[in-house]
Amino acid sequence: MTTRDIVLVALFAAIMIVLGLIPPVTLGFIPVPITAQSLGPMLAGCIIGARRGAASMLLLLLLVAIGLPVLSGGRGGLAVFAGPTAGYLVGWVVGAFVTGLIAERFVREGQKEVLQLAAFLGAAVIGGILVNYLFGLAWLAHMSGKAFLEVSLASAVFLPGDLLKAAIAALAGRAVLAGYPLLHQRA
Amino acid sequence: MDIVFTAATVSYAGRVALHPLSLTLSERRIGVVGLNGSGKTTMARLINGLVKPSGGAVTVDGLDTVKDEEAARGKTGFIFQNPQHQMILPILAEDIAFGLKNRGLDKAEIAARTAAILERFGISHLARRRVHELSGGETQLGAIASVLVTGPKLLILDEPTNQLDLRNRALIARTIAGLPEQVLVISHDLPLLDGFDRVLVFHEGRLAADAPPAQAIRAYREIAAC
Amino acid sequence: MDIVFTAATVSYAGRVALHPLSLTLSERRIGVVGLNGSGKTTMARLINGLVKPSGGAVTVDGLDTVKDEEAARGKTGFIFQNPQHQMILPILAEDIAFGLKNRGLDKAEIAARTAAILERFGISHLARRRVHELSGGETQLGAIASVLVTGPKLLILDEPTNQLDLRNRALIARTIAGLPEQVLVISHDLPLLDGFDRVLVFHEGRLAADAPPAQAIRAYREIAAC
Amino acid sequence: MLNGLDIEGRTLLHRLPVRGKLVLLFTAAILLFLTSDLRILGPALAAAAVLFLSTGIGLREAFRRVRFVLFTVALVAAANYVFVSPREAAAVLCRLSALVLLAAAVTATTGIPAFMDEVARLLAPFERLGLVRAADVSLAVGLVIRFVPEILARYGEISAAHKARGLPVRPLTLLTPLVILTLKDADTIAMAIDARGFRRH
Ligand SMILES: Nc1ncnc2c1ncn2[C@@H]1O[C@H](COP(=O)(O)OP(=O)(O)OP(=O)(O)O)[C@@H](O)[C@H]1O
Ligand SMILES: Nc1ncnc2c1ncn2[C@@H]1O[C@H](COP(=O)(O)OP(=O)(O)OP(=O)(O)O)[C@@H](O)[C@H]1O
Ligand SMILES: O=C(O)CCCC[C@@H]1SC[C@@H]2NC(=O)N[C@@H]21
Ligand SMILES: [Mg+2]
Ligand SMILES: [Mg+2]
Repeated sequence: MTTRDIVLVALFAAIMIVLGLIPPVTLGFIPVPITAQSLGPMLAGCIIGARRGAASMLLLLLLVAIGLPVLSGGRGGLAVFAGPTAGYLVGWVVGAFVTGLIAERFVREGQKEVLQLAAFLGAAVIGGILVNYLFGLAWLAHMSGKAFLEVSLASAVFLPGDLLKAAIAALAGRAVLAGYPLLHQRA
Repeated sequence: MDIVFTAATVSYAGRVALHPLSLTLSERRIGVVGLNGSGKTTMARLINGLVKPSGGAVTVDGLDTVKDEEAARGKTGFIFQNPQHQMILPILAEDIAFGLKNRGLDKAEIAARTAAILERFGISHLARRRVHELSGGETQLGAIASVLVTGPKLLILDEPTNQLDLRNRALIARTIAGLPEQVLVISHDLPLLDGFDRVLVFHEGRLAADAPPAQAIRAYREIAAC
Repeated sequence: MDIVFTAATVSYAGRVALHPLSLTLSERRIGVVGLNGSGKTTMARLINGLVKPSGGAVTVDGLDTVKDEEAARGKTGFIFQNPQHQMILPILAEDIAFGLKNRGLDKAEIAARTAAILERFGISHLARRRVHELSGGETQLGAIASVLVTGPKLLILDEPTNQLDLRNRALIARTIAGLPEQVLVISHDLPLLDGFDRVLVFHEGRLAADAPPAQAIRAYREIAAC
Repeated sequence: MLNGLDIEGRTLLHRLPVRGKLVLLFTAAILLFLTSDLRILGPALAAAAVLFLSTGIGLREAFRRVRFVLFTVALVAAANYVFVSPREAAAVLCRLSALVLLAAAVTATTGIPAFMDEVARLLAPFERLGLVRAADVSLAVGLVIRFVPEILARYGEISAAHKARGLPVRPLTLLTPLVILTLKDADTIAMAIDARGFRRH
C-alpha cells in the first residue's frame, strides 16, 4: 500500500466513527440496532474500492478490539465480537470488499450517468446489504438458536433504511467519481 | 442597502472575538483590513447570519439577521476564504444551477440563468469542468458566479485574491470594480482596495480606524509595525 | 548544495505541466514566481521526489531523486502551501518529535532536539499547544521547525505568506533571512524575495526568466500584463 | 471522544504504561458485558467516573468531551426501557456509560504517539508472520484519531456554506463535498507524510 492508500483507509475508518455518533435505534425484538454505520462499508466500497475499503473496516475493528467506544451508542471492546452483532461486523469487511469489486468492474468513467448510478446501487445492494446480511444473520441465528428464516424475517426492519443508505452511497459514489475520481486507481 | 451594527458583539467559548460594534455601512465599495485574528471574518459573518451576535443586533436592509434570518440572508452573498468549501456539486454548471433549484424555477429558466451568469463572467467554457480541478482564479470566478446567480444585493468576499497571481488579482479587481452590486471585501492584498469608498481597520476585535483607503491603510501599517 | 535538473519534464494525464528543464541551482536564496498553473509547485516537488519526472532526471547533492529517493529526500525539507496539512500529530512538540522517531534516536535525544529547535525559533511556549489552534504565523513557524529538526540542507517553502497579515509576513521574511540553510521560496508575495540571490520566472511550464530579483520581477510583471 | 487530546499531568493514570491502560480497558469492556447485575454495574460506573475525574481534567471539560456519546447512550437505554425493561435499561446505561468514561480516561492520559507505539508493539507478532506492517497500521491509527475532529469541523464549515448560499442543509448534499474535500486533504497529508520521511521503506 502506498502512503496515500494508508491515509484513505484511515479516513474511511474515521468516517465510520463519525457515522457512529448518530444515535442508533434499538428495537425490542432483535438485539441488533438500526445504525447509520451500515452506510460506511457501502461508501468505502463505492469510493475507494475493494482492497482499501475492506482495510478501512478492518482498521475500525482493530479500534473496537482495543476497547475504544467507536461503534454506535458508544460500544466497543472484545465483548462485542462475542455479541449478537459480531456477524455484521465481519459482514462490513467482506461487504465493503464485494461492493468495491463490483463497482471497480462495472462502473466506468465516461459512462452515462444513469448507468454509473445503477452500477453503484447494485454494488452497494449486493455488497453492503446481501453479503453483509448473510454474515450477520448466520451468526445471529447461531447465537440465538433460532432458525435462519426466523431471524431473516425479523431483520426485514433494516431493509428500508439500508436501501436508502445504498441509494445515498450510489449518489455519493457517482458524485465523487465525477468530481474527484479515486475508484480505479487501484490499491 | 444599509447594514447596521448596533452594539453587536461575538464571543467564542467565552473569549471575545468582537467587542461591541456600532456602525452603519451604506457605501458601494467597503474594504476591511487588520491583523490575523483581529475579527474581520467574524464581523463579515455577522452580516449574513452565519455567526450570531452574542449581544446587540445586526440588520441588513432593515431585516434583523437573527429574527428574519432567511430573508436577511437572501440579501447577501458570501464568498468564503477558501471558496472550494462552498462548491457543493462536482461540476461547475451543476453547482450554479443547484443554488436556483429551491426557488421554484422551472428547468428552462434555471438553465437560462446559469448560462447567463457564466456568460457574464466570461467562463462559459468552464461550465462542464470539475470544480475541484479549476485553477485558483477560475475557482474564484466560479464561486462569485454561483453566489450572484441568486441575485443578492450585497456581495461579501473574504480574502478573494489569497492564492492568486498578478494577472488573476487584476482580473478579480476588474471584476469587482464592474459589479453593479454593493461589495464588501476583506483583504490582506492592499492594492485591491484602491478606489474603495471606505475602509475599516480592525485590531484585537475592535474597529481601530474607519477612513478612505490611503488613510486607513496607513493606520493598518502603523498597527502592524508595533 | 547543488540541485541539478537535466531535461526534467512532467506530464499529468498526458498534459505537460513542465517542459524539459535543464538548470543548476546552487545559490543560498532562490525565489520562484509565475502565474497560477505555470509549474512552480511541480518544479519544487521534483526536487524532493514528491513528483517523479516523466522524462529526464533531477539530482540533489549528486543523489538521483528517483533512484536514491530516500537519501535525496533527506537532504530537503518542504513546507506546503497549506502547512496545517503537514502537521500530522495534534500537539506541536509531538509533531516535531514524530519526525525524529524513525531515525533510531533514543527518547532523550528526541526530546532534546525538539526542545532545541523550538528554542531556536523562539516558540518554546507553543510546545504543548494544539496545532490546529495556532494562528497563521505560528503555524508557519511550527511547520518550519518541524521540518528543519531533521536537518535538511535545503528548505523549500511553497507560498509561505499567503494567508498572513503584514506583521506575520515580516516575521516570516526575517525568519527566512536568518536561516543558515539554503532556501527556495515560491511566492506571489513579491517583496518577500527582496535580497534573494536568484529568482526564476515560470510561464506555461517553461523557465521564462532567470535573474536577480528586480529584473526577474520586471519580467514577471510583463508576462502578467499580457 | 477520539479527539486525541491528552491533558498534562502526573496522576496515576498518566504514569501507568499505555499497555496497562489498554489491558484495563480491554478487560473492563469484556467484564461489563458479562453481567447485568446493577449491584456490580452501578459501582463500576461510579468508579469509572471517579477515575476519569482523577485525571485532573476538570468537570466542565470532562463533560464537554463525553456529552455527545453519553447522549447516544441515553437514547439506547431509553429504547431498552420501552422495549425490554427498566432494569435492563439501567444496566445498559451503566455498562455503556462506564465504558465511555473509562475510554475517555485513557485517551485523556495517553498521547497519540504513545498510542501508536503500543499498537505497533501489539501487532509485532503479526508482522513476524508477514500479515501486516505494524508501523503502517500504527500510522493509520494515529491518522484516524487526527481525522475525526477534522471531519466534524469540515462538516460545520460546509453546512455554513449551504446556509450562506441560501440552501437547505441536507445530509446528502453535504456528504459529497464533505467527502471530496476531505479526500483532497488526504492527498496532501499523504504527500506530507512522504515529504517528512515518516515511512521507512
Ligand atoms: N469557530 C471559532 N471558534 C473559536 N474561536 C474562533 C472561531 N472563529 C474564530 N475564532 C477566533 O476569533 C478571533 C477572530 O477570528 P477571525 O476569523 O474573525 O479573524 P480574522 O480577522 O478573519 O483573521 P484572518 O486574517 O487570519 O482571517 C481569532 O482569535 C480566532 O481564533
Ligand atoms: N496532480 C495533478 N494532476 C493533474 N494536473 C495537475 C496536478 N498538479 C498540477 N497539475 C496541473 O499542472 C499545471 C502546473 O501546476 P502547478 O501546481 O505546478 O502550478 P503552480 O505554478 O504551482 O500554480 P499556483 O500558483 O496556482 O500554485 C497546472 O495546469 C495544474 O492544473
Ligand atoms: O454496532 C454493532 O455492533 C453492529 C451493528 C450492526 C447493525 C446491522 S448492519 C446491517 C443492518 N442495518 C442496520 O441498520 N443495522 C444492521
Ligand atoms: Mg479571516
Ligand atoms: Mg503552486
